[in-house]
Amino acid sequence: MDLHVELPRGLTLSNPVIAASGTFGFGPEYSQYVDIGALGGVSVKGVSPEPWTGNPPPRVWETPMGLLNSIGLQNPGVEAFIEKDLPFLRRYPTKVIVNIIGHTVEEYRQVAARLNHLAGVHALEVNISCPNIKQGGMSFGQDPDQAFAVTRAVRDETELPVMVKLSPNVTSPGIIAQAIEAAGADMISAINTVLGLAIDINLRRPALGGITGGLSGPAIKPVALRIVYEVAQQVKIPIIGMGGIQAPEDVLEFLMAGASAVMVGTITFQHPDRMNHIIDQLPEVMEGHGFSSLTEVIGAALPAASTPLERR
Amino acid sequence: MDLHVELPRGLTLSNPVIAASGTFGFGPEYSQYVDIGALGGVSVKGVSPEPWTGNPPPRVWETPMGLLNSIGLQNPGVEAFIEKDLPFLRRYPTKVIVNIIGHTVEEYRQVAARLNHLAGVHALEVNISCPNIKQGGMSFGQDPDQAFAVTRAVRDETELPVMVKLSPNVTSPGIIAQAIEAAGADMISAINTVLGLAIDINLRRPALGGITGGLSGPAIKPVALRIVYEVAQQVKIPIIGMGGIQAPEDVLEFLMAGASAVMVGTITFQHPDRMNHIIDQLPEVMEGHGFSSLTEVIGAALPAASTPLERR
Amino acid sequence: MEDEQRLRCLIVARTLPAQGHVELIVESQELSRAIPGQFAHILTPGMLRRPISFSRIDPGHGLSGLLFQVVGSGTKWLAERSIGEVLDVLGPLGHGFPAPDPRKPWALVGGGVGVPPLYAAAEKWAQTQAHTPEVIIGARRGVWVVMENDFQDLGIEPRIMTDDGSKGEPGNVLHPLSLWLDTHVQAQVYACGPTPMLQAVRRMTLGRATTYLALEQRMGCGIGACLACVVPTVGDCGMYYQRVCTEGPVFRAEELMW
Amino acid sequence: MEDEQRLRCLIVARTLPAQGHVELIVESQELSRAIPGQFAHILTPGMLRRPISFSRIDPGHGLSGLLFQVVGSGTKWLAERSIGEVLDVLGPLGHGFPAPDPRKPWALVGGGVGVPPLYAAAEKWAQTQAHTPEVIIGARRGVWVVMENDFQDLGIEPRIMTDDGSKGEPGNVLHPLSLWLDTHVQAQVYACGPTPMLQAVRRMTLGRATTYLALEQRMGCGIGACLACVVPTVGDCGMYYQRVCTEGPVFRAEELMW
Ligand SMILES: Cc1cc2nc3c(=O)[nH]c(=O)nc-3n(C[C@H](O)[C@H](O)[C@H](O)COP(=O)(O)OP(=O)(O)OC[C@H]3O[C@@H](n4cnc5c(N)ncnc54)[C@H](O)[C@@H]3O)c2cc1C
Ligand SMILES: Cc1cc2nc3c(=O)[nH]c(=O)nc-3n(C[C@H](O)[C@H](O)[C@H](O)COP(=O)(O)OP(=O)(O)OC[C@H]3O[C@@H](n4cnc5c(N)ncnc54)[C@H](O)[C@@H]3O)c2cc1C
Ligand SMILES: Cc1cc2nc3c(=O)[nH]c(=O)nc-3n(C[C@H](O)[C@H](O)[C@H](O)COP(=O)(O)O)c2cc1C
Ligand SMILES: Cc1cc2nc3c(=O)[nH]c(=O)nc-3n(C[C@H](O)[C@H](O)[C@H](O)COP(=O)(O)O)c2cc1C
Ligand code: FES
Ligand code: FES
Repeated sequence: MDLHVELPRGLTLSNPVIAASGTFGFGPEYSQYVDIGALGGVSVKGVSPEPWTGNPPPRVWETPMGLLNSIGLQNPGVEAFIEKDLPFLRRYPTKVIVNIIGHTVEEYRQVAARLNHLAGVHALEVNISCPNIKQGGMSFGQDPDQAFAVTRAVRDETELPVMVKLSPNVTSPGIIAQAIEAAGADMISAINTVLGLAIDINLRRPALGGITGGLSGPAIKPVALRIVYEVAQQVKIPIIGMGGIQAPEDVLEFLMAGASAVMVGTITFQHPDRMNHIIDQLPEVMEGHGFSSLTEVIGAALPAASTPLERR
Repeated sequence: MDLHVELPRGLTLSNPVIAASGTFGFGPEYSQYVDIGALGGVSVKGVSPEPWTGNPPPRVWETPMGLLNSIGLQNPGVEAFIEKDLPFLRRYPTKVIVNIIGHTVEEYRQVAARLNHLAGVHALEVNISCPNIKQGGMSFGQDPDQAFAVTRAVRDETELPVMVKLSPNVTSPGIIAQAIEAAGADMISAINTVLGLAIDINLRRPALGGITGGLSGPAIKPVALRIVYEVAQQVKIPIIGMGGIQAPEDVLEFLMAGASAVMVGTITFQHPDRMNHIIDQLPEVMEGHGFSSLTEVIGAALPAASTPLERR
Repeated sequence: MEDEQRLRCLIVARTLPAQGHVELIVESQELSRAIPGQFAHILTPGMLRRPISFSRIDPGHGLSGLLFQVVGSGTKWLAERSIGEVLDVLGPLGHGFPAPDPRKPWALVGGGVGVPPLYAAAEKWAQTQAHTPEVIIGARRGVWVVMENDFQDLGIEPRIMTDDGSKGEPGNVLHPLSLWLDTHVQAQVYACGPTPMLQAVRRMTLGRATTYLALEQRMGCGIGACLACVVPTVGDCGMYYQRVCTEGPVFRAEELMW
Repeated sequence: MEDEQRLRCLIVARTLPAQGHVELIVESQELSRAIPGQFAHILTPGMLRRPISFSRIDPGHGLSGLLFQVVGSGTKWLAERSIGEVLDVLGPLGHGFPAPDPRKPWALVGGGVGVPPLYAAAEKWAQTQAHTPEVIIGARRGVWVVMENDFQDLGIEPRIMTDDGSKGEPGNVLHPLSLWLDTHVQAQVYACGPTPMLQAVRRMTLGRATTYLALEQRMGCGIGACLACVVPTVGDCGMYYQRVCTEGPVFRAEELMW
């Protein structure tokens, strides 16, 4: 079965399964365990113009079917990424999506500009869940005006396909998504982690060094599906869905809810090769449910009024 | 160990474990399985001035360590509750909290007025997650002004202790909580269910008859703890924490995060007697962690600046 | 806790009645007092318990049967249980079938895993009946037909209908039911199976027979508290949702607004 | 997949080395090539794998040991595994201890379940040393002391310190370490145990010995991708977080900013 996915600006994936940002490092780390060339794409860990230190440990905490993390976007900066990791990734026949971050609109603009026209970079994913230092820590993704500003700044600096990543921690994700679409994004990726906290009852303090953290993993799948399903009816640009995917059946859920492709994060920690298995099993599972192409699946659970064709 | 909890307006619980609203019916249903008299309290299923039909089935769907529900607040109305169920509950030495709902501010006012001065009703819990028919379905709990209006209307009608239940589906729960406090609520209960959705891939449609539903169970515990921990630092009134509690250790997490008591919901479906077991085991688990009273536990994980004393 | 109704039931036998189907026989005095059509709410590793009807009920020996098809995580886990293990069960729950009128003709119409509660009914009441009951069993595939031998042991030859025609006659249960109704007045029909089948049985029998349908619905608590398991029924003022776990699983066909 | 490094390891032995502790011996050529201080990242039913150091390494027979204390859900599950079952393991992961300089005095300081990787080091390198290494074992309770016999079998008599004084001498590992340092120059210290103990060992030995510490930190991936498992270290321009799973678990004491 043909699993190709055609996305805006000529971004073509060999299949709809992309490694999510932050759980797959910059590429080399998992290369012993994962067939990178067989992935639809790889979204690397968020990169900023300058290196970021990240949050104090502990940085992860297990929760029921979930994972809290407060990495704090530690990264070596865009120059180190270009020198050290990009040449490695270029060797693989997969699409490289660079997840970009900044503390100000200007920083997003800088890193987007630096990555434009670089061989081996196929798309940008704008992570707007970073704390906005100008607005006292609230993230860019929690306010439609700021989401618009960041998206527009990146759009102005690049011809690459741009996807912007939604925060689930808002009253109305659709309003943020519409601002992102209006600002010229080609796609939306959804969702980033859900704000959470755990208490270490032995230490009598919050478990994470960063106090609160982001919840990921199967626990959040219903939240992610709700947002994909709603946003798919509120914007026309394609959606890359994620949150808790463990199996090909989960991929079908996201596609039926309106996503055109998916990303897989936390489960990779448990089963490094799970993404490859999902890709291998997808055709059989689709056939088992009576589908013969991805386009039949995409949006199949949306109300009749919003068919996938209208949305593209 | 003394497990009594003193809450505002003379509401004293024999222990901090309350049956959550909607998972315990109106009292009689679980009476064969649960020692109702041993519970700190019982919050009954939401009641409205008139009977509500509720949503089309299916109304529940299992998710990883979670449960999606879209009951749609089906209930026989406040008169049926008073006639049929209240006399039953009055027989038990537990505190009866009536969870109240309405489609308009006026409906909340009506049901609050009807329940004032009724023997056997010890407190009201205002569920502001109901769809606000005047505002096109967005819930009262998602807007601080509306949360204020509902709380004030109920406050005006009753001398009973009033707690208002926070929705987690907002950008800033603290702002809603402050509006509730300013309107005169005695307590806050947190959290209600997290908006979610599942797809039935066999039927190729959303799994729930009501399309979206509320996510509960262990999956949401980190979200609930985050909101309790944040809100505990933003309001001075006591908080009743809930979301995913399965064991006495979970109760400690909520208390350390700043809750003064807790509610237990979804796990009751699996283990009807779990609430009783939690209450029985709580003293031993507290001692095992070096505590000799509940006041030592409450707020133990909060930053030093906001001790429980300051908060009460 | 006036009455501890959460039971620990020992598994004393385990059989494979059809491809992908398992029957467990459990020991419990309380469960063996069940009425056919009632169900057990069984703890599995998922968030929710799983409702399974009783396939046979033997109060004399304190035994009852749970026959299920493996369709997902919970039934997979149940299928892996062995003799000597213990199940955590709430039950018997709900309202089962009423005893049939002994003088009137009686048909039992089961689809797939809807057959077990009908066998339990036949086992309990067939010998009270003036005439041998008509049993019509439907299944999608021949290899999924269950309890044929059990009916035969009661002296009843069930009529088997399969979608793929690989066993019995090709087709569904409706055609033989319709023929039977044509030749029987004051008929009583008990049916259990997939919702579309029950809806068709309801339409076909309305006004022609006294019909009881044992329904399935996604459940939360299983004991009436959560209002998850509802079906639309005829109320005093229009549609009114009733609970499958409490007012059901067995409803009279006329009650339903389907 | 240039090299499949996700291993299925057969459990070939299981012992109970102390109250609430289990040691599993697993069969795997790859794991048995581990360097002491490296770890196995083991699949358990939770969301994350569990990191456990190698307690012994026998490349000749392709065996290695995993000795752990039962502290939570994952170690409880591991403790319930039996001979003949198979573990899903990533490893060996991280950087282990360097070989000690044979001419210089060597002390191994372990607290609680920090002892196993030090035993693995002693097993591998003790016979290369000019002098018998000094082994100091600390535990909170006497019944939690592990691997004393194993060291004795190597001809080393470990010094045992327990908080409750119920075994060996009362007190912690710092006092005997301090005495030993007083009488040994150019000392090499290898330590593993709870963070407060390692911090104290670091402070005590800074400038007086070449010290390697094997650290613990909450992990996600275990292979360097997620940046969860960091510790603050001395960087070119101030503090710099390094990964316990990749640059560690073994760090030189001077590297850490603790
Ligand atoms: C009153 C009643 C009696 C039943 N009797 C039998 C029986 O005798 N034999 C038998 O094989 N099956 C019976 N069923 C259906 C049986 O409950 C489901 O097949 C079973 O719950 C599936 O669980 P699972 O974990 O394997 O599937 P999953 O799909 O993994 O289950 C996920 C969730 O959906 C629920 N669910 C899935 N299918 C159904 C269904 N058809 N009806 C209700 N809930 C469902 C599960 O209980 C669980 O909560 C009965 C259902 C009801 C309501
Ligand atoms: C490099 C390394 C080597 C280790 N070697 C050993 C060993 O040889 N023997 C031994 O008994 N223990 C060892 N530990 C500690 C061991 O990993 C934990 O005791 C174990 O993960 C606890 O899992 P649990 O599910 O039983 O506990 P839970 O508390 O239920 O675990 C919850 C989560 O916290 C993590 N966690 C809990 N305690 C620790 C800890 N101390 N360090 C890191 N993560 C933790 C778990 O991995 C899991 O992700 C080592 C840790 C590291 C980092
Ligand atoms: C440890 C960790 C680090 C993450 N880092 C990033 C990041 O740098 N940028 C980003 O956009 N998302 C990041 N995410 C979010 C994931 O890309 C993804 O949105 C989320 O984990 C939900 O998917 P999952 O449930 O499959 O993990 C991170 C997630 C985890 C668990
Ligand atoms: C089936 C179901 C019905 C519920 N009905 C109500 C309700 O009527 N009123 C209300 O305030 N909360 C209701 N809730 C929310 C619970 O009271 C509680 O806030 C939530 O389930 C989180 O707690 P838990 O994880 O322990 O279940 C309901 C929850 C469930 C699962
Ligand atoms: S399952 Fe809860 S009321 Fe029926
Ligand atoms: S655990 Fe992921 S980088 Fe170390």
